[in-house]
Amino acid sequence: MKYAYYPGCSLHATGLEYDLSTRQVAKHLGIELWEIPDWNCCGASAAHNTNHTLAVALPARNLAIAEQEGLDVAVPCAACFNRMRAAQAAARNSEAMRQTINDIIGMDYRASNETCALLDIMVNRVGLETIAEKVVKPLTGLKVAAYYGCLLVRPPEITGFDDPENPQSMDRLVASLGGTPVDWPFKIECCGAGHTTTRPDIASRLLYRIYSGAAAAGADCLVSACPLCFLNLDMRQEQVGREHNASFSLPVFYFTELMGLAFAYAPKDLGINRHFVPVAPLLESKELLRHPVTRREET
Amino acid sequence: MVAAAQHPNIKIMTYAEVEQVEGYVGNFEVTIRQKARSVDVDACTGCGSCWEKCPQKVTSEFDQELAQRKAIYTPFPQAVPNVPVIDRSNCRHFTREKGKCRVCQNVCPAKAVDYEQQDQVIKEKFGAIVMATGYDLFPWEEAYGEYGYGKYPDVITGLQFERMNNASGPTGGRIVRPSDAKVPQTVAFIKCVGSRDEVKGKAYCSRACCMYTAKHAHQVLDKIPGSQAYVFYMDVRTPGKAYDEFYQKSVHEGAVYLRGRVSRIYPQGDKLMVCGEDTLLGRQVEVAADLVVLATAMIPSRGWEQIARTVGVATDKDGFFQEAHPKLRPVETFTAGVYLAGACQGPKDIPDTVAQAGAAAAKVCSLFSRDEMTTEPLISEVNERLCSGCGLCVPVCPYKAIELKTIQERIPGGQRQRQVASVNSGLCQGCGACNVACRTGAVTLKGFTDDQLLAEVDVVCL
Amino acid sequence: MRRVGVFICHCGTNIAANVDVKRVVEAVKDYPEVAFATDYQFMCSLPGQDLIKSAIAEHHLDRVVVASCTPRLHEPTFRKAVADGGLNPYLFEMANIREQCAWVHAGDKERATAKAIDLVRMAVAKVKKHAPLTPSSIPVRHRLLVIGAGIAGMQTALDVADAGYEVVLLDREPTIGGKMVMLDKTFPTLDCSA
Amino acid sequence: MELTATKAGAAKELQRLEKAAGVEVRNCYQCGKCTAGCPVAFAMDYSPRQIMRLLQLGLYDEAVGAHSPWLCASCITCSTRCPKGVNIAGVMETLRIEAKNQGLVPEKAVGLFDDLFLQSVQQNGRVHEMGLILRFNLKSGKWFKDAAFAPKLWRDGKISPRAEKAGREAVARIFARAHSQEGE
Repeated sequence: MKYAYYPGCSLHATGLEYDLSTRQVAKHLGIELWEIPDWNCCGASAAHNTNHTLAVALPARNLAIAEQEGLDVAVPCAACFNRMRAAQAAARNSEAMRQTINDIIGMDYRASNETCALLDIMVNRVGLETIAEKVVKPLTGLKVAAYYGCLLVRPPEITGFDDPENPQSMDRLVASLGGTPVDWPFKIECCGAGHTTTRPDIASRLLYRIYSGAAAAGADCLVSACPLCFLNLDMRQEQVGREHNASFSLPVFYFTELMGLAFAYAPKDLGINRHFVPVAPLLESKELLRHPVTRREET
Repeated sequence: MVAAAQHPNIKIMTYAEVEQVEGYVGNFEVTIRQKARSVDVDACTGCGSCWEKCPQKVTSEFDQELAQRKAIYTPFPQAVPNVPVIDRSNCRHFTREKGKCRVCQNVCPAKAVDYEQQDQVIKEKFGAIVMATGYDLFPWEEAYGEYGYGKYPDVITGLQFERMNNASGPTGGRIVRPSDAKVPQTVAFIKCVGSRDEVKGKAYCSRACCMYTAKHAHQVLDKIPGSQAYVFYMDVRTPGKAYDEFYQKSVHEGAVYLRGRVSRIYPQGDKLMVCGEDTLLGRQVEVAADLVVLATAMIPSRGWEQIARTVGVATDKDGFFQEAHPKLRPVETFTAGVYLAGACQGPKDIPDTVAQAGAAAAKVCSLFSRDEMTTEPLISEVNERLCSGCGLCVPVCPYKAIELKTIQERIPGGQRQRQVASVNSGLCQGCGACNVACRTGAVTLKGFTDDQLLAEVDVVCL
Repeated sequence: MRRVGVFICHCGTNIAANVDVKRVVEAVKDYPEVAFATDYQFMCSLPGQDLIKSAIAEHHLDRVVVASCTPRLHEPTFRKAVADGGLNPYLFEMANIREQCAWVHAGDKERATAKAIDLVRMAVAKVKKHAPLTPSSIPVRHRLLVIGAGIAGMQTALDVADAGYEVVLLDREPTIGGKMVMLDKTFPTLDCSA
Repeated sequence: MELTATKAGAAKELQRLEKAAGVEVRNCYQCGKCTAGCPVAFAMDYSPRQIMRLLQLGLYDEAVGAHSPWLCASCITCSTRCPKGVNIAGVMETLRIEAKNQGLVPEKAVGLFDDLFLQSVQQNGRVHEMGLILRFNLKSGKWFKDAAFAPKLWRDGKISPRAEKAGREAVARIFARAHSQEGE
């Protein structure tokens, strides 16, 4: 299994641990990730609010490069995934639009390859059975609130792989890792990541609802498939708690990190030690760190 | 119901389905399958010992899944006829270790239980047929994820709410939450679920919901002291005699009407949060409800496609049976002798249904008032000399009016038999489809012959 | 040699506002085998029908064309008028110059009129080829099948049964009553449903 | 009075918006489901439903000048749940672009962020997160916003003073051509 890999800007910066854990688990599952050389920013989230053509052309260039290699594209970031799927749909739905895109990027993009969310690839292409077989340290007793946010599932005609109102991919993945997904009502509510810099007051209110919802559902932690949501959920937890006279301690994970833990990689090799909300106490209390079958990175 | 059961001119056939309809107006021959009840109707006294003792519990369709029935059952106490049936797909006698369980047979004092009973297929003749197949509810659980896809037990349909209010229903007429049997203090009603929703449901208005929701709100306020009823609506449509007054009465009793479609329902503690907008105020609202009642769209009764095909009635884009003219012939169909009554023609409330049923009855009586009826002469005829007997016209006829018949023909040196098309003048509606299909020009439509049509063409083209 | 009578209807202003009715009359008056042509405000009215009947007698017409609305509305009316005038009712043809001209081409009187003239000429050409037709009759069995025994089916069955006819009331469920008997009180009177 | 006058003048703009956003504003029947589920409606001057209403009445200028399009989180809940299939998120997006083209930026911070974000992409081919935030803080006058997070991010290697650069020429070309395209 080989994919063109589009990490996107965040995975090379604030979403470092997503990149790290993605590469670890992909290798572990025998998936070859060919990072698109020279990839450019997909424009999320400013381009589509500024210029419609720019918003499809920026991601299309990356897709065109992958297409030349005959590869489907694996996209971990939900925002990048959404913009790239939108570009792919634009090119497929209108020949005129495809021509426009090609004129702008100076390449012949035919949209013959498929753009997939990394989560989709894991759950539906690799398959949960295969993943479950690789689990050596099941996440027993870990109650996880799967947080999907907006761009992984909406609009459904663009994103396509899961239900827009009650998505299940991550819940099922968590279950196949031995963890316990909790049913909670805020899994698709916006976390306001787009507003955290410009209108922190808005983001704070949205985050508060999500934290309270997860806590009320008895979750030990949150799991995310988006570096923007992740940073927002992880970095601002203490601050939002303060603003709302509450206190939250909900570690946030990337789903790839949970996979890596279940495959017995050391937290450090997955980047889990770099989170804002400390993770160690939870993992220790669930005895998920004790058994030293821990795998070291092989290279 | 009792009146119909006791009328000397009415013969009731329950647990029966129409399998085939042949013939034409005044002369239908209908094949009916009388499904095996597994109970001898004449012997049964309706005492009820069988279902009392039956060990197999099944979710009750009649109680809208709010209660259970047995595998041998009458749907409700006043059922007509008061004779149980065995639901063979759930009965232990039929499903497990074949023949072992015989509880009902053993306890029946009248020896009426008959496991060997078979379906009976009978043919009967009729002069007219009235379609009154009714409606079902839109399967909201499949479409509305934002309302929980049916996973919250305290989000129910209006029909479930009716069952709860009914004195012979699963709660004996008490309004309670299905999840914990507690009496709800705050009940939210959501209208237009599946109705007026092109994306997830149906574009049409289901017409009866505004009124029954007003009634439901009244029932909540009437039965539960200190309760609150919130009604989320898009428009209140009460254009009937004494209808708007009825709605206003609910408002005066304290029902709070909020104009806006609900975006989402989610659980918080043991409440259901109902998120809407009061569009009149322009403000988001959240109601913490104990029970949510959805006014789900009316859709054609399950199996509508099959019965429409069997009887030969046209359907509209939503599967409702098509009337011959929306204004001038509202209870007739395109098939002579077949009439429509009730919600099978379109969503309707009870007063409208009764009115339409009366209209259908009048049409039937007017047909039956004569011993013979004249038929329109503008129908197809076959020139047997030109007909090759290819049969192409048979399947294209939407009224099943053409069949092949064998004729004797004299040819040089003797006689021969061959097949030709034959038009049944009782069935033919003069639509002309056969004319178009006929390769040899043997079929013509009287009043629209090739000669006549070409004369028209010549005038404008030559 | 036929003798065709042509009658052009104004339908109040429904047709006349968008079709020059007088011009249509003028155009078809001298058409071969047209023996009589006129216009009238409401052909379907009683005086309108009388006009047809008297013209048949006066001008010895053997075919009639009415140019007015859709045949779904008034074809039976005019057939009856033709029959009352002494002709076989099928020696009649209708041209629909309301729906097909006045309404769809509203605002373009010139072309609507031209099209109306064409439609009337076509009807005349066709009616000349018409042959007398006679209806036949079929027996009627006085027995009704009602499929579905909910409120609609029960009510129909009762009404027809009360009129003295035999009715079979059929339902696929084990009982009659349909959805109706599931309900509690019914609006607007709040009486019970069973 | 006001309605008739505005409506006539706005027909062309409205058509352009409908085409760009792929909607027909008349399809909206004002049920409010968009607003009911909108996570940021509480902060808006006109709710999503009211924005649609302004457009239906031809009050185009009022819609373009509203804060709402700038506060829209692009979460697409409205479009996903709209019973009439109206792409309300697309309307918001298009209004924001239109407003920008007219030099209207009622939410200065949001406009500034968009600009700086795209500048960063245009210059480097990729977004330089640290540079973006620093510049944003400088220009918006909130110098120390989120500064408390910086040391840890730095220690974890998540921010770097050096911008990653890639495909700069290609991206520069895309920007140039896309702008000329939309300018037409």
